[in-house]
Amino acid sequence: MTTEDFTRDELMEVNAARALAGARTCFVGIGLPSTAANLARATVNPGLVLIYESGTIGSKPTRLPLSIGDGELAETADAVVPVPEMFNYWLQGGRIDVGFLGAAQVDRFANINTTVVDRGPGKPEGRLPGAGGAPEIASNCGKVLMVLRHSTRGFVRKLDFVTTLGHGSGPGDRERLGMPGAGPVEVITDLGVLRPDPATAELVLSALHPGVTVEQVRDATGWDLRSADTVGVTEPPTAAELAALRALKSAGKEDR
Amino acid sequence: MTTEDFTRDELMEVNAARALAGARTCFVGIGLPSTAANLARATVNPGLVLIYESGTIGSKPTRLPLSIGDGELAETADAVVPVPEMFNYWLQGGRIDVGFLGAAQVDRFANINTTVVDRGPGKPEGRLPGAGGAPEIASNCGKVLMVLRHSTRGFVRKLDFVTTLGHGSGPGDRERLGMPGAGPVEVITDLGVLRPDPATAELVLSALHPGVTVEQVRDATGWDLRSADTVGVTEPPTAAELAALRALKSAGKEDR
Amino acid sequence: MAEIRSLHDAVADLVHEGDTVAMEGFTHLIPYAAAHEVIRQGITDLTLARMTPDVVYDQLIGAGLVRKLIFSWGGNPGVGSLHRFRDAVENGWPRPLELDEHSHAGMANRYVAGASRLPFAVLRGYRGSDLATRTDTVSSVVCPFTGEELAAVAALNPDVTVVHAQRADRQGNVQMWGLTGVQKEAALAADRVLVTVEEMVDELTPRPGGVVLPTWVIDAVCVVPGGAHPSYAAGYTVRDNAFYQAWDPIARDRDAFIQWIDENVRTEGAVAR
Amino acid sequence: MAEIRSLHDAVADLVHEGDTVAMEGFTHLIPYAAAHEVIRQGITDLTLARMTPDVVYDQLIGAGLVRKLIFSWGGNPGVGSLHRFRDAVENGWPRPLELDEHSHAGMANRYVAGASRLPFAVLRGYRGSDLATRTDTVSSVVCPFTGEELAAVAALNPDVTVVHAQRADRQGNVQMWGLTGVQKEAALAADRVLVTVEEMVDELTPRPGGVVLPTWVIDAVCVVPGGAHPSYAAGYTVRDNAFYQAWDPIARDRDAFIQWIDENVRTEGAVAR
Repeated sequence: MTTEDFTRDELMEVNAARALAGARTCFVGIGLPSTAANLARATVNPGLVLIYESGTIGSKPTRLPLSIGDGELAETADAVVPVPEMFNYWLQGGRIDVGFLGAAQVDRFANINTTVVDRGPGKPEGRLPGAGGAPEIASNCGKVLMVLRHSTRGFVRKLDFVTTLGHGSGPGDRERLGMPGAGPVEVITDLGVLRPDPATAELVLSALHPGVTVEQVRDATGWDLRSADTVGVTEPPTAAELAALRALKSAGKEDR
Repeated sequence: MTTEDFTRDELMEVNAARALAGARTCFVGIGLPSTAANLARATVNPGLVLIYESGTIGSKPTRLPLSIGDGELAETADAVVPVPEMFNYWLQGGRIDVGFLGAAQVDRFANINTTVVDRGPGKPEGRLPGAGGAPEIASNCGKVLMVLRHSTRGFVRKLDFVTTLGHGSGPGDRERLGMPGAGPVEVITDLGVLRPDPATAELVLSALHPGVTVEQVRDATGWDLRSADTVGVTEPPTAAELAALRALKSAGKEDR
Repeated sequence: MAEIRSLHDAVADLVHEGDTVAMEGFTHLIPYAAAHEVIRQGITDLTLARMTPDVVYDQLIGAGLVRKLIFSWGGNPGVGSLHRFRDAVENGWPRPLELDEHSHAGMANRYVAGASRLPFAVLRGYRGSDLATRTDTVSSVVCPFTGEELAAVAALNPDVTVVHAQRADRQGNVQMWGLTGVQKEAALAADRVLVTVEEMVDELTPRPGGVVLPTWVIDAVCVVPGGAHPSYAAGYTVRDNAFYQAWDPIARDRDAFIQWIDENVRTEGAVAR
Repeated sequence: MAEIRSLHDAVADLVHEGDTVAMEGFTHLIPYAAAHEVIRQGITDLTLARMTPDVVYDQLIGAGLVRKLIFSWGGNPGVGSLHRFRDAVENGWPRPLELDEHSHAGMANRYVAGASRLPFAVLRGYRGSDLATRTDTVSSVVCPFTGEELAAVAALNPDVTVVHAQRADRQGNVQMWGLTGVQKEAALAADRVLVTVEEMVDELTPRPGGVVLPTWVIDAVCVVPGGAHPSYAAGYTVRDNAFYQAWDPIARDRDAFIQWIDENVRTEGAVAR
């Protein structure tokens, strides 16, 4: 199989799904995280328990939900709980292995902005959707995965607003703030995979997707991105992964 | 109908039920309060919404429950909610008109002890069941009714322990403590009815059951019980009230 | 006790100019019909509260009725931005929009405190976030047992909460099921409660996942079949995802938006309700 | 993930000497069989927690296994006192019993805090009551928004929570319905969770009022039909009110109690389980 056979987005989605291998429970953000989590259920982790902030535990949708409150998420769930219970007993209760988040802006310590962007002098702040569940997902899940497309607009030197703390300003910040989870452990993009350097907590390039160069990633990153000691190359998507991904997406399009 | 036709307990129960005329919702303690509340539904207040601390809202039992968690309470309810929700959203939420309580000891300000009794020097405290829902029922319901048999053991000069505040040490105490409800407005016994004097908040004799004398009540009260300006006599139970009460009680006995 | 009323009369009586209004619903059971009635009646200067303001709040904001929004995530889920919301925040069109912005966990707990008639709720939240710098409804408390500092959020008690549900009985008891989100809390936190339902039935037979709101915590019930469209009522309607996608180009353009509202909401008996 | 195990093995592995154990149930779904297994195995020095300790705790206390009770109402509902509980508190027989005593509202919120992994919960409670003078798990906090002083109760996080439920599937997902009390909170507050069920089924079809505990929050599921007797499991068994009334004279007398426990609990395969 050659690179012509799949898109950059598919590389991102397949690798995001793979990152869920071995997880028991995943708190799923809508959009790319939901695509990844549903693909994981169809491939590397059929038993993965999907948890949506709308209150569903153990959703098993057959197509990609458009919203976190689509009917199929509730109909196929093991349990549906009130939203306050979801945030208090299940998320804050520390019961969820992985939080899977998207982001508008990420900085080198995997802090996230989804609130406002600075559009320059004299211009009003650009408005983003807001925090949603992210601040407490990032704090309370065992670990956090992130998925977003690589660009200098998204990977910025300095956030315009810290909506959700990743690693703060480096090692020890999460502990100081009493955040129980390990925080972001992987950022999967359409170019490759970044992971925090264990010594500095700074995101470094740790794998490239097939056909992508280090320079391409550095050019798409707003800070001076360093590379890990070893930069691997992700495995190309298998035919089964691609088939599953495309089936999920086409099933999701029927009524849109 | 003459006094030979009913017992003192029935006088108490019928008058306790009558006290619920006009109420919309009642938080029902087990025992005598439950008898009264169910009798009220069968007589003066068919639409009365019975709420039990086990989580049932709008129970319509056909027989007297032995416990606050009998199956029929849930099966006939409009809604069953988790116990924390019951106490937080419904009771503390200020949604309940009347709290109906029993008591082991009551003092002149309608404070309640259901925790421990002093059995004299050298003897261990006598153990009572404990608070249950009473402290917050008495604080948060619109008003409180109490029902218990009249004796100097129950109506005491000084409580051995204040489990549940009624009117504290007099007017203003509830307000000072920020208690939203009006507190105890009536204590119905097998001898008559006590109500707090509006000026002092002290319980005074305001009605006698037919055939009972003021002296009898004073003798059965541990403090120097005063009488209201006018002491009435309660209406004798009607045939319909007695029939409903006895039907409820015999229906409740089938499986005991 | 709930009165069974026309939507027009219930909205006119229960939703007042300047009110704080919560129209809750987590994708499911969003009370569009009631919101459109608010637009038709031109009830203005509203503070709107909702965890996930979506297209229905975009419409109210674009219609110029909203002075403040209390929320935690404002978008058209799976589609993109709320353009009327953005236009109001970024450009003050048609009027400036004040924001009180939280996380979902914080908003959910604000409603819990409201329903519990407590002045605040406690959570382990907002840590390391700038959110608390832009609101006066997040503070902190110290645990008297452990000394841990935790976030405190102020109770949210709307003047009126509006929800849509599947059905009601003739006494006005309301039953909903499926994703019931934060609706119970939003209703119990409010001073007044207005419920639109798909259907009126003689008896509310128990349903899996069913939540019942007794008539005595509700002010008005209005029978409005399809009243959640383009949101949905599980068991009655399905989500009109195509509408949510079609909304994007309409909302991007001020004139297209005004025309849509005029034709579909302000015109009595309009198709889109 | 829950393992499907024998009651003997599950109790032996999950309930340890000195543990804080919550066996919850509000009249309904009280885990008698599991408690009797604790008595048979002689697991001692327990701190027992429960809002409404009733006959099952009377039995554990009388059997000398309990050093402390955390509770809010201890009686035989509709019948009278718990005589073994009283004998332990008043006379120290068979051993002294330490008490941590609350109101129902306080206990319920202690479990809520436990399930939420918060160190405390807030309520408007205990006002004017002497209760707070006898416990170190009630304190106060001041609302940072209004200045109101409110009660704070310490989180209750049992080492192990034991509940009975109607059924489980083969993966160990558990479903209960009817009065579900504070069982979800007690289970989610605990480090370990043991569930006895009436029945194992292939699939947990949704039920009105159903509460599901996913297998991944449970340690062991044991199939014990009738395991709530003399309490009941709605849809399977009815409450044996006669037993509760018959218990009163048994529990009044130390010898009668010992004989009852020996014959009905300590004897393997005894009738009353």
